[in-house]
Amino acid sequence: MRYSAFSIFRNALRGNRGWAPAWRMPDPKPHYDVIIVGGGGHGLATAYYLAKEFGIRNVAVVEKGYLGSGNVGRNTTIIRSNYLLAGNNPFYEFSLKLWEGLEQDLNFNAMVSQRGVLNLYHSDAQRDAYTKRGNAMRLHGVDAELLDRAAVRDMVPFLDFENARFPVMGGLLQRRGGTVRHDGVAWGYGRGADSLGVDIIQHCEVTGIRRENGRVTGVDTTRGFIGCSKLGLAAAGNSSRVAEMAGLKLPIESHVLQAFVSEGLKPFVDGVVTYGAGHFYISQSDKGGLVFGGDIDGYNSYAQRGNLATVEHVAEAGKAMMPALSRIRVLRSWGGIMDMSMDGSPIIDRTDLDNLYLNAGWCYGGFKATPASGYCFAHLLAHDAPHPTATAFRLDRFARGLMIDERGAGAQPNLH
Amino acid sequence: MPDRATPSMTPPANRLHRTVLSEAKPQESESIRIAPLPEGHVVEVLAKTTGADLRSNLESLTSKDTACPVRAGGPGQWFIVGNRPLSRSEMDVLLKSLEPKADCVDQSHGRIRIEIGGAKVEQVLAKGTAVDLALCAFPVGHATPTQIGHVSTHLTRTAQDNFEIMVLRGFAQSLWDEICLMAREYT
Amino acid sequence: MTSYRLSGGGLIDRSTPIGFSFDGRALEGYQGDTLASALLANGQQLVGRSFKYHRPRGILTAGSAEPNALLTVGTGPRTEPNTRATMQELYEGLEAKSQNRWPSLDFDAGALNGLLSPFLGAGFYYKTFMWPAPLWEKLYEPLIRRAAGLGKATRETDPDSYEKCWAHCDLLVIGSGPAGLAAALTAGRAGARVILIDEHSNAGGSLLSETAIIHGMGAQDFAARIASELASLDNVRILTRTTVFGWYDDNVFGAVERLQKHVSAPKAHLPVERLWRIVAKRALLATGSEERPLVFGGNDIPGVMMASAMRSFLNRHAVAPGKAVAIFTTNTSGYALARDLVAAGVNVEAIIDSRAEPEPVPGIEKIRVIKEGLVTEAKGGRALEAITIAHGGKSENLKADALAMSGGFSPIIHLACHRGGKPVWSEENSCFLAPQNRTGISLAGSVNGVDGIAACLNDGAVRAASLIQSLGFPVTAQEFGPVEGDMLCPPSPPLWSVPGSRGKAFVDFQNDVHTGDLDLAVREGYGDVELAKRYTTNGMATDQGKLSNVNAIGLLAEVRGLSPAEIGTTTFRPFYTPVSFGALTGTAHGGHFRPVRKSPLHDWAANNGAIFVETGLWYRSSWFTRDGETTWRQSVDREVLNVRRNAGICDVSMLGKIEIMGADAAEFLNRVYANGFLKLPVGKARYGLMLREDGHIFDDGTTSRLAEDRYFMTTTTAYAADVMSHLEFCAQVLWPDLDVRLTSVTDHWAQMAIAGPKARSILANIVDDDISNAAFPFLAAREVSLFGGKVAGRLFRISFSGELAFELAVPAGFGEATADAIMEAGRPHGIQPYGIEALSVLRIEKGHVTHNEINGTVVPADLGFGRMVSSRKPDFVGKHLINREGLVASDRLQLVGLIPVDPKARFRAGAHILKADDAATLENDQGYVTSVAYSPHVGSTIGLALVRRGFERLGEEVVAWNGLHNEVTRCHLCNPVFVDPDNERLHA
Amino acid sequence: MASLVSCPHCGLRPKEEFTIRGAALRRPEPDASPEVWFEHVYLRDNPRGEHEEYWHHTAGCRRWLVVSRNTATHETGTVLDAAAHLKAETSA
Ligand SMILES: Cc1cc2nc3c(=O)[nH]c(=O)nc-3n(C[C@H](O)[C@H](O)[C@H](O)COP(=O)(O)OP(=O)(O)OC[C@H]3O[C@@H](n4cnc5c(N)ncnc54)[C@H](O)[C@@H]3O)c2cc1C
Ligand SMILES: NC(=O)c1ccc[n+]([C@@H]2O[C@H](COP(=O)([O-])OP(=O)(O)OC[C@H]3O[C@@H](n4cnc5c(N)ncnc54)[C@H](O)[C@@H]3O)[C@@H](O)[C@H]2O)c1
Ligand SMILES: Cc1cc2nc3c(=O)[nH]c(=O)nc-3n(C[C@H](O)[C@H](O)[C@H](O)COP(=O)(O)O)c2cc1C
Ligand SMILES: [Zn+2]
Repeated sequence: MRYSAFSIFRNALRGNRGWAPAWRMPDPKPHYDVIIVGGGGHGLATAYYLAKEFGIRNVAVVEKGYLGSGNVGRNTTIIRSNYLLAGNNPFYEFSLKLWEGLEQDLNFNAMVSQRGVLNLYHSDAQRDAYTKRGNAMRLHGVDAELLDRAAVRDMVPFLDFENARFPVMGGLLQRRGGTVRHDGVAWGYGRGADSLGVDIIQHCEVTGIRRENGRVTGVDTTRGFIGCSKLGLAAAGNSSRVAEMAGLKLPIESHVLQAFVSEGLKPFVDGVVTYGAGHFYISQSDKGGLVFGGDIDGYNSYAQRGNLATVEHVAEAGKAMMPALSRIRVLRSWGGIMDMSMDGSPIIDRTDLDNLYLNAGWCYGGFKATPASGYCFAHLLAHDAPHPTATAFRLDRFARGLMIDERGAGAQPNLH
Repeated sequence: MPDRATPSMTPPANRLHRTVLSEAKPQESESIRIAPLPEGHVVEVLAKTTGADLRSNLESLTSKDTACPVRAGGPGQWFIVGNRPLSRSEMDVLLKSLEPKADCVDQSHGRIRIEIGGAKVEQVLAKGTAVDLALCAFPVGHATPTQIGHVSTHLTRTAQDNFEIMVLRGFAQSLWDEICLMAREYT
Repeated sequence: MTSYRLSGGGLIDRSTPIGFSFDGRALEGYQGDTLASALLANGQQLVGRSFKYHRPRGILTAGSAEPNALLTVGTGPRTEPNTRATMQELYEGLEAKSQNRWPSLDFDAGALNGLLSPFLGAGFYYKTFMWPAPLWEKLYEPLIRRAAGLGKATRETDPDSYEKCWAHCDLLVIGSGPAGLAAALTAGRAGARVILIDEHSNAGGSLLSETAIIHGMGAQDFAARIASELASLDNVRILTRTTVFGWYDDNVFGAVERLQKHVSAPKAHLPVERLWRIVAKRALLATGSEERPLVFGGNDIPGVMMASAMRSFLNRHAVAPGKAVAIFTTNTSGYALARDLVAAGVNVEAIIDSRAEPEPVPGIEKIRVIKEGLVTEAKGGRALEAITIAHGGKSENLKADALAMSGGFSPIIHLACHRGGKPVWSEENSCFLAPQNRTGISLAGSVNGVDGIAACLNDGAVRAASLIQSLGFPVTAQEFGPVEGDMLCPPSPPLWSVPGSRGKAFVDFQNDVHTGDLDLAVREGYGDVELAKRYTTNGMATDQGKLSNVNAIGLLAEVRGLSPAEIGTTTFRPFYTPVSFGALTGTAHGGHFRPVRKSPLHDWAANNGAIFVETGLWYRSSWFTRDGETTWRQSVDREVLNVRRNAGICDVSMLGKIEIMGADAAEFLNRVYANGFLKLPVGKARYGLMLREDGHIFDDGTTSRLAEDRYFMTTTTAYAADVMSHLEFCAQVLWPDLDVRLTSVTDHWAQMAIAGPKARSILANIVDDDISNAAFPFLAAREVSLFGGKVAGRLFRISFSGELAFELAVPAGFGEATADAIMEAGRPHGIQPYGIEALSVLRIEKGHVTHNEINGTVVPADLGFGRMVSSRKPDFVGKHLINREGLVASDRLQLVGLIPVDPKARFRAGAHILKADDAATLENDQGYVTSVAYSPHVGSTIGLALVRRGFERLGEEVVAWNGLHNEVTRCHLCNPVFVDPDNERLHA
Repeated sequence: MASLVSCPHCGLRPKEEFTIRGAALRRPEPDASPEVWFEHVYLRDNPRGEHEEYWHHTAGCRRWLVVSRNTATHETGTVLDAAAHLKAETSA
């Protein structure tokens, strides 16, 4: 059923009793051409593009929880394409372009709002690093501006310009960056995929991956065995555990990242602002809550919850950047489990099992990647060849010394 | 050839050693006292064999001009502290005397000591450190490294209502300000 | 005062009137009032407008669950939106404003949304605002954003202060009702370290609203008596006005204490809020239970209120809820209220009881009780006027200006769920109980499903006793005497929805979620409790669904034909009630955000006119201004030239300094550095490269051998701490068998570089030893005596600038005196201090790298250090992965110099390198500029760059492309060493 | 855990006094194959459940510890000085 102002009007007059389900609740079929493990943003987007762009519609997405119960439903929703390295930059720009047409494509308002992403810098070294990054963006035709202190002040006058411990010197601005309604993304892709025939099977946990002579035959799940010709893993924070079912050991650690939302407020911050002298980024949701986050807790975890030390660490950076936050109250905190890779960049690749494909290692940056990740993973699943913008995300890059390390932090996941 | 040092270049004795908390003015109220201690001597002792307990040896070497002159650091690690600066020869003697058992490092200029005491001392320090300061958990003479606010320190209980904080010289002023802030409700 | 205030009773001080204002209207209350009770006493039922439909809303509860009465309290920089009137104590001059209405609370244009409500159903915004696409950011979204949100926050800087504090205890008791008081007293008398916490202004919990007689005392007096005994025990700490907001790993609890939120003028020497981190050996949740609203049409009209809240206002604040009160209940809660209303002389029109056979209760004989009755609609606009009652098949209209409702009780189990446990539905208690797995904590009182004051007192005492017994405390069970006049409240079957209800029946009041929204969610596939929450936003408002969640679960269960157990709850998360950034931040903001680290030469530099810059925690001198210099470049150029012509002195105390001792120290260094260190002779320094295990450069610096078994290492300022931890890892974890000990001596030494042709002659004046080139050649490193033996220092003949240079280290306290002496000795030679800007120019001119180049992605070969990496050593950190394909590839970025074709042209760090006539695309990217300086020596801007295949391209013309600044600069790639390539000055 | 760690030398301390390195892996022998070295540096078991980790008591005794921690529940088991842990391992 198509969504529009008119459909809302028509249904309203009928007491809103006419709305059809956004997706079916199908029982698993015995066999699918492609099974995607993980009903998060990436899994659902993959299924959607498989059906829409690559004509593969006999597809199932199996999700252990409810649709969007993973990181897609618990992230701080920042989208941007301000990357330095050639292995990353074109991919994330491709993703941003897909975001820009998403609502019309999905006929679902995911509230893509490009109100800008501003990264503050506080030293010459940081300024130079941002200059380097901004120029890499420009080289690829991506919008980027380097603001000085005065320009930043015009944009966000209530940052600490008076007695900051680390004074703001300026910022790198990407105006096309912004936020997207997290749940809307999961639901929009889910509804889109379902309407193209994809089975979204919720509350169905994959517990094993069956193999015969080097090939995957299907998956054991809490709802029984499901056969498939190709298996795609998009399990984010649980990638290691799922891959292990196929005997794979990944260059990934699972870490918890917390996020927060404040009480609902009238418009306070417009775009996204990130702090350069501590870990903090903030935006305001269309509901009015200030959505913000900071650094990961730092220890391996599958618990989807963090600890108070990190909460305080984040709040400190927040008030240091934006003193007016002081009397604003934090409403809720939660955590998500991320697949932190060894160089901070993702993996979209085949594995040494013929028909097993891997999409993982998104760290805390995979939400913005959702459309392109789905598109490129679908491309790989359909053609057995990487999409042109995703050729660097190889699984063997670590063994070969071809890391994509934006931060230069090395093989220490909790530093990326 | 000491004579080569032209007197004009030689700093006057009283200006040779500049103390870092010289400006800090001691705080005193009926419930709390905070004061910088003299920049005397601090010797870090690192036992050569892990697990060796040199405490007894060390006690004998202290210039007993301060409470609890021997303070435990990490395992096999102690600090010998005193209010009086040691001359080079005194220091050499001290270092030599421990050579067979331990490596010693002169940290006299690298560590600053601050004294904090009074009826409310536990309440004030609890604003900085997570260590349980109750007398039962932290008896007199007990010493431990711990973080106060965002600064690494070394904390010693020198009396029921008196503690000494040892901090890196570079952070001394910052920590002093922080402690004064922590004590504000009592000063 | 108005007739709503009772003439007697209550915990208010009628002799202390307090003036306050609401939407500019001057009103009066009493000491002991909350803002809510004072408003009610003034007959102000209408206090706000709802989020979506802007419906008039009144005060619903008397506690922290309040979803409606959210006011903006305070003015200017002390403005606080969304403040619960029910938790805000009244103070003289308090200014409160209603929210989310325009132009006024009584006439709110937004109320139009009410008419549009059919179009604004759950998730409507996901279905529209998509055409035409550009209008989303330009029109729709701005409108939505302005409509959304509640109060308006200030953007001014907070004038008040905050702090944090740790606390340790044997037993933490959360909640000071009968259960909590009894628990604290039991543990306190037994000598355990106890902390008792309650979010209200006084200890007592529900006892403060009780009329029962305990041990011959009124409940309120009883609470006061126990509280005062507890206060007298010095092993017990009572924290009122304190909310425990979270339960974290290892039994750490977070709590926030509101010290000065109830005063007109906060005292400057006290924080307004204090964040507690409580380490509890054991904890007891005595948090009570929350009364559930009933879901019927118009249940949100001002005048409709929770029964226990009405009882609280009546007994605690002496406020009558209205003149004609009706009570809609599914349990005895309503009867307890009725009894007290009657006793207070308030007219009770009727009790509408959903049950067929409620057991009779004393004291309400005169009241009309409608059994099997339902309120199907509450009528009125800005105030309740009447209700429609359905019973025995007929429907009846009843005039009432106040309606109490009670749908039963939900234990306040939030905290017990914060560590992942899922609540369990109890059919017999018809409520969710705390999860089973809960090590370290236990529950007592009504949160534990226990009913009645006597039972709660006893439960608290018993649970506390067993908890501290497990810690080895001897305890004697406590007796609290008889309780009279307490009305028990056994659980009764829940009434999730009211058959025949007419009009909008609200589930989540604050987010305007009504029964229709939940139906719609199920219909559209969002029936899973977590999806329903997100689609309808039920439970996502500032009250986090304290009143709405369980009702929503019940309704979902009905619609989906499942039991509440099968539906399950959403996830309970911190914060129990919202906590301010200020409290979470404590003192760590503004200039105090992070500590300041100062060099022992800081004051010396200041006295010499240094301009400082933050580098990490340090303050470093950037340059030293001289009279007549108007730009920093003038100062820096002067400093640079002076070093090359005469001599300069620079504070390098911030370098990390590590003393390394032990018989195996040499072997240790040989394994942590990529280059060889075994053969370094005593008295010599050597440059060293430290790698990460993945083969990339980690840090560099010089290490000097002071004695056979003693070394002195310097690291870069930025990586000092990381290198120290890394070395400790190597020593303690990788090679514990090596005899080596390490300690940081960074702060013990003041270190200064003395560089320039005159350096030696100057130093000779203060150093007693012979430092001639013969006696003290390049890379010599020795302890020296200064000032005729007064000071022992360490002298190193190393050079970052490329000049004849020394680094002199003296004990920190002697630093300033030594620097002064050097300045004095150097005056005839023209010595000048120089800062890190000049230092940076000097090192770029010499092609020396820093972390601008060592950026975590380079291997030694990229910087021309390939030969330094030992091929003979069997092992060192970084050896084993350094030969991977990608790290030895011929097209890697390599370090080169960069010089503009036109000497007057400039370029910046961060510019990218392109082939002279390539198009500006990412594919054509050849690398980037890492460091840039104006070189007075060369007479132009120069730079260092990492360029693809750089080594073989020296001389090639390229462009430095800087699209950000619209600068395209033609340059030549060149040898990165711009001065003295043969190192003659170095060895002079 | 992840709120408090019980340092064998210093007692119960808050997370912020520590630096976390991650999986407590044994460094391969110098002559181990490149594959072994690659696996050591880059691949992780990343278990959901019991996990041994290196924690450094940075703001305390500055010893490296081996913390046994459950990554699903955050419960901490034994905390040993890395040296002691090594002995325990080699003797076992
Ligand atoms: C707090 C937080 C903030 C973040 N902020 C941002 C941000 O601002 N910008 C940004 O770009 N990125 C951000 N991220 C990262 C981003 O959310 C993730 O990288 C991205 O969502 C991961 O892709 P996904 O949506 O497919 O993951 P998920 O939504 O986690 O999907 C994976 C799904 O797989 C399911 N699954 C796992 N195991 C199994 C199994 N055995 N069987 C069946 N199903 C299984 C899970 O239940 C889950 O639903 C953030 C992450 C977190 C945690
Ligand atoms: N009116 C009824 O019919 C009814 C229903 C249920 C219970 N009760 C009665 O209520 C009483 C319950 O006694 P009790 O001691 O179990 O609970 P209580 O309600 O008397 O006390 C609980 C206290 O804990 C506080 N609190 C809750 N969470 C907190 C937090 N996170 N931080 C700080 N404070 C917090 C509450 O504000 C309250 O003051 C009994 O007398 C019981 O019979 C009555
Ligand atoms: C962008 C964003 C905005 C959110 N806004 C709110 C909010 O306004 N109110 C609320 O209660 N929770 C809000 N949440 C948090 C969710 O309630 C929930 O905690 C989060 O999705 C994680 O799920 P979980 O807590 O069920 O594990 C928000 C989450 C995100 C990602
Ligand atoms: Zn320790």
